[in-house]
Amino acid sequence: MENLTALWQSTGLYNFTGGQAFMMLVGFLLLYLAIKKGFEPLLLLPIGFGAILSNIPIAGIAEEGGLLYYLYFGIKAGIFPLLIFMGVGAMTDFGPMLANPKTLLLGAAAQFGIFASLLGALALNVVPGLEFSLKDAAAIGIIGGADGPTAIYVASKLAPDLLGAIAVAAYSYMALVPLIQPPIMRALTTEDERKIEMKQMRAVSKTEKIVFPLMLLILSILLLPSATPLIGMFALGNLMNASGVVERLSQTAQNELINIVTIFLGLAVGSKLSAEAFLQIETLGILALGAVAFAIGTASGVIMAKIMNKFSDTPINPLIGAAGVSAVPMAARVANKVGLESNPHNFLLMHAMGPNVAGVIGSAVAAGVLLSLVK
Amino acid sequence: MENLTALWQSTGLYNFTGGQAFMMLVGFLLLYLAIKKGFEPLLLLPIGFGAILSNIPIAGIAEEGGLLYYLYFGIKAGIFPLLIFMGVGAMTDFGPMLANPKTLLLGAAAQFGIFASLLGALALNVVPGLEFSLKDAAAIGIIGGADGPTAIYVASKLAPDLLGAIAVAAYSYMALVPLIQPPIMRALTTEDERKIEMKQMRAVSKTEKIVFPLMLLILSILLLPSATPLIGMFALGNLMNASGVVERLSQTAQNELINIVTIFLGLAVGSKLSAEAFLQIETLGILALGAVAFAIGTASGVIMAKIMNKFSDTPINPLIGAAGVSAVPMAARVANKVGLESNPHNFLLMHAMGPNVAGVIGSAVAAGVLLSLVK
Amino acid sequence: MENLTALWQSTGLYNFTGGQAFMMLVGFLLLYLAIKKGFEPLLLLPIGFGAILSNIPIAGIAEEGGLLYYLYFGIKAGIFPLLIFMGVGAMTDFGPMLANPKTLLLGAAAQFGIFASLLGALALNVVPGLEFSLKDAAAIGIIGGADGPTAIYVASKLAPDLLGAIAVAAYSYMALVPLIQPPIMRALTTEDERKIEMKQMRAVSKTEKIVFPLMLLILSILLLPSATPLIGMFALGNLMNASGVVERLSQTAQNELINIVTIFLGLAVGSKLSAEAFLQIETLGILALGAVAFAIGTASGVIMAKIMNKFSDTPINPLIGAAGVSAVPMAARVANKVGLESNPHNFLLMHAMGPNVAGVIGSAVAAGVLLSLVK
Amino acid sequence: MTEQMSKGIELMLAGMGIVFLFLTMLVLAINMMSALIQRFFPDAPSLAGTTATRSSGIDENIIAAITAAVHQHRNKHK
Amino acid sequence: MTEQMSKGIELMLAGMGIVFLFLTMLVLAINMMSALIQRFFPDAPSLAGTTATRSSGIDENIIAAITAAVHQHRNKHK
Amino acid sequence: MTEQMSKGIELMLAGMGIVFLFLTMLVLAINMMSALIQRFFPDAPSLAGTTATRSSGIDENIIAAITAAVHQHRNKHK
Ligand code: NA
Ligand code: NA
Ligand code: NA
Repeated sequence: MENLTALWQSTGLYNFTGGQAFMMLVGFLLLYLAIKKGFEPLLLLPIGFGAILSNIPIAGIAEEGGLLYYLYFGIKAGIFPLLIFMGVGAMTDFGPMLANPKTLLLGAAAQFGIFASLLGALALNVVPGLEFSLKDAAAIGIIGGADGPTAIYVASKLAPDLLGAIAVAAYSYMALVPLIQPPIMRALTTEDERKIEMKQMRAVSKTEKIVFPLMLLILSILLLPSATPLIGMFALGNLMNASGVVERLSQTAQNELINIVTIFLGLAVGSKLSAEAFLQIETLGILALGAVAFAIGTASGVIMAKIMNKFSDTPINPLIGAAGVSAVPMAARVANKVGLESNPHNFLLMHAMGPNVAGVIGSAVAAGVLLSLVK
Repeated sequence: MENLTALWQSTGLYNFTGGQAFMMLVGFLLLYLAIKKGFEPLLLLPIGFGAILSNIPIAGIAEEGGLLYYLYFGIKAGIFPLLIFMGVGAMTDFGPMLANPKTLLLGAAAQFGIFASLLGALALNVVPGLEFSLKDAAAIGIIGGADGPTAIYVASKLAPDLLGAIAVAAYSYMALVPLIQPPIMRALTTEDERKIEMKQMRAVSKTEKIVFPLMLLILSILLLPSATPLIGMFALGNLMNASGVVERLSQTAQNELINIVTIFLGLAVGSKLSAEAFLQIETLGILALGAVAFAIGTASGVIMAKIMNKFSDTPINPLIGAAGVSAVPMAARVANKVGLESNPHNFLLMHAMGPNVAGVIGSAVAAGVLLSLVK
Repeated sequence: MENLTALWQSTGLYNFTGGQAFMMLVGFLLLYLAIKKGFEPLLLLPIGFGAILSNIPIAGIAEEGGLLYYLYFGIKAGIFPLLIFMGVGAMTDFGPMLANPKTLLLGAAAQFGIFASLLGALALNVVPGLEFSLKDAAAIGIIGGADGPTAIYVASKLAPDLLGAIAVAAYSYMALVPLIQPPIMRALTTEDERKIEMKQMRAVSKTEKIVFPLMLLILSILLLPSATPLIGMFALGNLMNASGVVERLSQTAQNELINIVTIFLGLAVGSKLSAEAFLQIETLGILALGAVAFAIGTASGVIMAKIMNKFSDTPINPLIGAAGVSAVPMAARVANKVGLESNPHNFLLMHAMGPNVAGVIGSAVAAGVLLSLVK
Repeated sequence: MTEQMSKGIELMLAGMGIVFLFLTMLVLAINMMSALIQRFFPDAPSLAGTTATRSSGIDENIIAAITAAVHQHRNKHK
Repeated sequence: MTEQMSKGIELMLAGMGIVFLFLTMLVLAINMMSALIQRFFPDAPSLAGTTATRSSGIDENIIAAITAAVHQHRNKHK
Repeated sequence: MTEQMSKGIELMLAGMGIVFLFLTMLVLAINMMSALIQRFFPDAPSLAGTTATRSSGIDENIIAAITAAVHQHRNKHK
């Protein structure tokens, strides 16, 4: 009898709080989006599952001694996002960007979304109940970088309490890129602009591909050391692949290592989706600002491309500017698709890959600025 | 000369204790069983090797600063068994169980072996020199769950000193399932019962396979949060595989990740096979009770299947009840084999897979009960 | 304005010290050697990159809280070199050595390079400004073992400050084996000796290959427990492969696990290439002694082989003695190549593999002696 | 009977009770779920006993081609 | 305007400035590098858009198919 | 000679002594083991120099046959 009471008092039913129940629903929603809607499932499935596990009453899976508590150390120490960045670097081909380097500027322009939403977060402080510090605002802004590991790395340093909401917003909007971007792209361009065909790319030599990551690293060392953890690991992965001399390390970085870390990172991010941290009016603000950041980043990229097209001797289709937000390779595919609508023979994919990977560099640079100036 | 004396005094020969020598023999015996007899080699080979390494005098491989000391942290924190459980979940196909859900009850009945041997351990306290606490008894009972990671997880929480003996007993008896089960199965069934053919299974849709792990998780959250670390990671692995949207994560969980963790877990379990911990009369008790647990679990499963066969509208071959102990997939194969002896056209394998995987769930539930009630 | 000053003061340009700049050049030199010259790229690429990352001003990647700081723990605790040794063990085939066991003595003789350079290091203390302790000298000597993980393991225990220079020297000279060894081999042998053909090897049974790693382990336990972490993990890997019963673990140890650990180990070694530690006159001494160690080891192996050839009833080509330094499989290939120059029909590769893998055992034994006698 | 023993028996009763309760509820839940899914979300069923995913995705023509090649090869070299 | 807001605007200006400065310098550096490499170290160019390495060229499905076929073949002939 | 140097020489003597002792005993042990195994547990010998497992086992003719088949297949389906 005593045992039965003890058992009843140790059930989830007895111990549930409303907040925990709600956060579990959020977890199930993320699983639904990942599985049924195909929203960035590699991250949102583990994140959603982590959200459920960490909100189970009594079990304490995200508390000291629990699995998610230990896994979270990999985020707190910055290890997981940097290892993922290394793997992404190994998977990235800078060929299209090296063939047409001026498209790097599109990857610069699109980072305006980051700083615009940073300002937006500060402006939202006029709403009673909302109180974003400069650190919070910077961490929210980085959603506009449209790059998962960068967002998680910055948020873990500047605003760990907001990490869960920021990561969820970043990956969700990346999955929504095919819905968010096209209307903006169409609104800012004319039919004729969208029809512009770009000239075929030159071949890029292996030597150039080997030297590039080293050059990127050197520039980052000289100008912005605070960005070197991110850019350095990205360059390491890229060099491992481009050099061709450590093929087995490169393959492991791109496959098993990044897979293992992705599972751990996702679960650990999910463990930050606790009721106390997430069920705040701040979360609504973060979700709203994330959408704004993506929209403004897209618009800035397109506008920059229009300007460049004016001054360039070779034609530039403004649609590829939208790929500057990163969200590799989704944003480049969107540019390709919207281009095909206007001109069925116009394949922009390779041309959009340049700004697309430039966007990754751009947001890592922006992250470096935030990490070094926001104290 | 001084050097030579120092060298001699630093040899293993000079420093050996009888206990260490004996435990090394135990380690070599495990290696022999793993390599020559094919007893669960994936675990018993690293465990045996770990036993040898940790009993080397002076080297201190299992002491602070040694490799096995660090690896053991992965067990103490519960990380290794849970990651293995995730991998096992990804490898498990619940199709046969979903096609015939009432076979789940066979997986429930077979857990009686756990609690019977728990009582047995307490009863053994009448033997002078034996003193099992309730925690010890619970950890010993879980051997009857016939599931390695569950046994290690529970033992590491309730009775870390007995971990080595418990893990060795669990894996050894799992390997001995083809010897332990058939006589019990034959004794409890008639020839006619063993000839019973079961009707072909219905097809199970992908949606059912996706929803099931979530339902399992929800039930566990509501009823028994203390089982959610185990059941949750199992469900995560299963969902990763069933959903089909994170194939690369699922493959890594089933292959490289589980392999790496298996090596580490095996070595770390072996490090608990020290002379002080193992060379106790308790160990004999544990080995005896483990055998009892398997036998009683098998019998309970078969008897439950006989009862169900009486009341079911579709025929149930009682042999598949024996598969309810878990020991996946060995126990299901044994059921199939014993069935074929009586009726060469009777393939029970798929029908036995249902209770077999249900046994994994059943022992995780039993583990949750023990973890929440035994303090 | 304030921001701009802050930014300028946070650039690498503003904060660079000469030492950091120099060490980065060392890092780039290592990358050049790895990528363009093919010098042991699997290790020197990550080490070189680690050297660059750890010398970036402000970023603090090798300081507390930085990625390389955390990764270094895997070396400090001895985990990484031992896991690599396990993988190497799984990749090693002892067949040729078992077919002709007396070639083991060549692997013993070549270890003279270790102790000769140890003495050399102590002798160098007469040079003003150089002050090698006995521990330092032992760690330097182990370069002569021509085995990366052994050198890193010993250096991390005896002289962590010299670890960077020692690892770089060890891997560089291993890559230079095709340049260092042939002149010594030719100087110490006559044309007739180099032409000696060795008799074809007997077949080695699977049972012998399974028993050998266990025998090696037992011998090491009895005689030299201090060598058992190294020899034990090596034997474990070898047993996993030779036994054939844990193929999936063996494959993972040889591939994904060793790849992951190699990336981490390389970066962590690179993090010890800081200006303070490396830009010392000691480093020049280490580089000089390393070359001496390789040369003396090669010579000792060849001379031993000449002596054995005198007393053996089957002919022994003295060239295979050079393979006793380890540097698997490079040194065996060099022996084969030099042999082919004198006799185009004389394939020594398999005969040289025996002393080659014996050299790995020999240097692990020497490491055990150093670890147990040098306090 | 010792106090420990009676605690053990209580534990056994509670334990087996929960195990059966849990798995019985799971049976009911599965039956309900399967009925609902088969009525409202029917999809192309995969055969019970085949793994859910891992659809090899290999073009069947390729498989056919290779099977043929291997077959041919084996016949030639028998 | 609050002090925080003006700090934010400063941050935006500095940030976008650095981002453009960085990427512009990268453009210049790439142009320089490409010119130098094409003049002094020309090598067999790989087509832009193909990954540097991994140019196995063989469709991964085909490899899978072959592996499966060979595996099957070997099992049969054991 | 300094005390350190004499310690070093002692170390060298002890070290080379142990290394030779260890490997000599290993030679004896191997000889004994091989004799015992060849007499009492003879098994199908694998050729020295091939790795214990991982024997790719794929007949080169098979590879040739499959390569040809895939080639043919790809040409047909281009
Ligand atoms: Na970006
Ligand atoms: Na069970
Ligand atoms: Na050596």
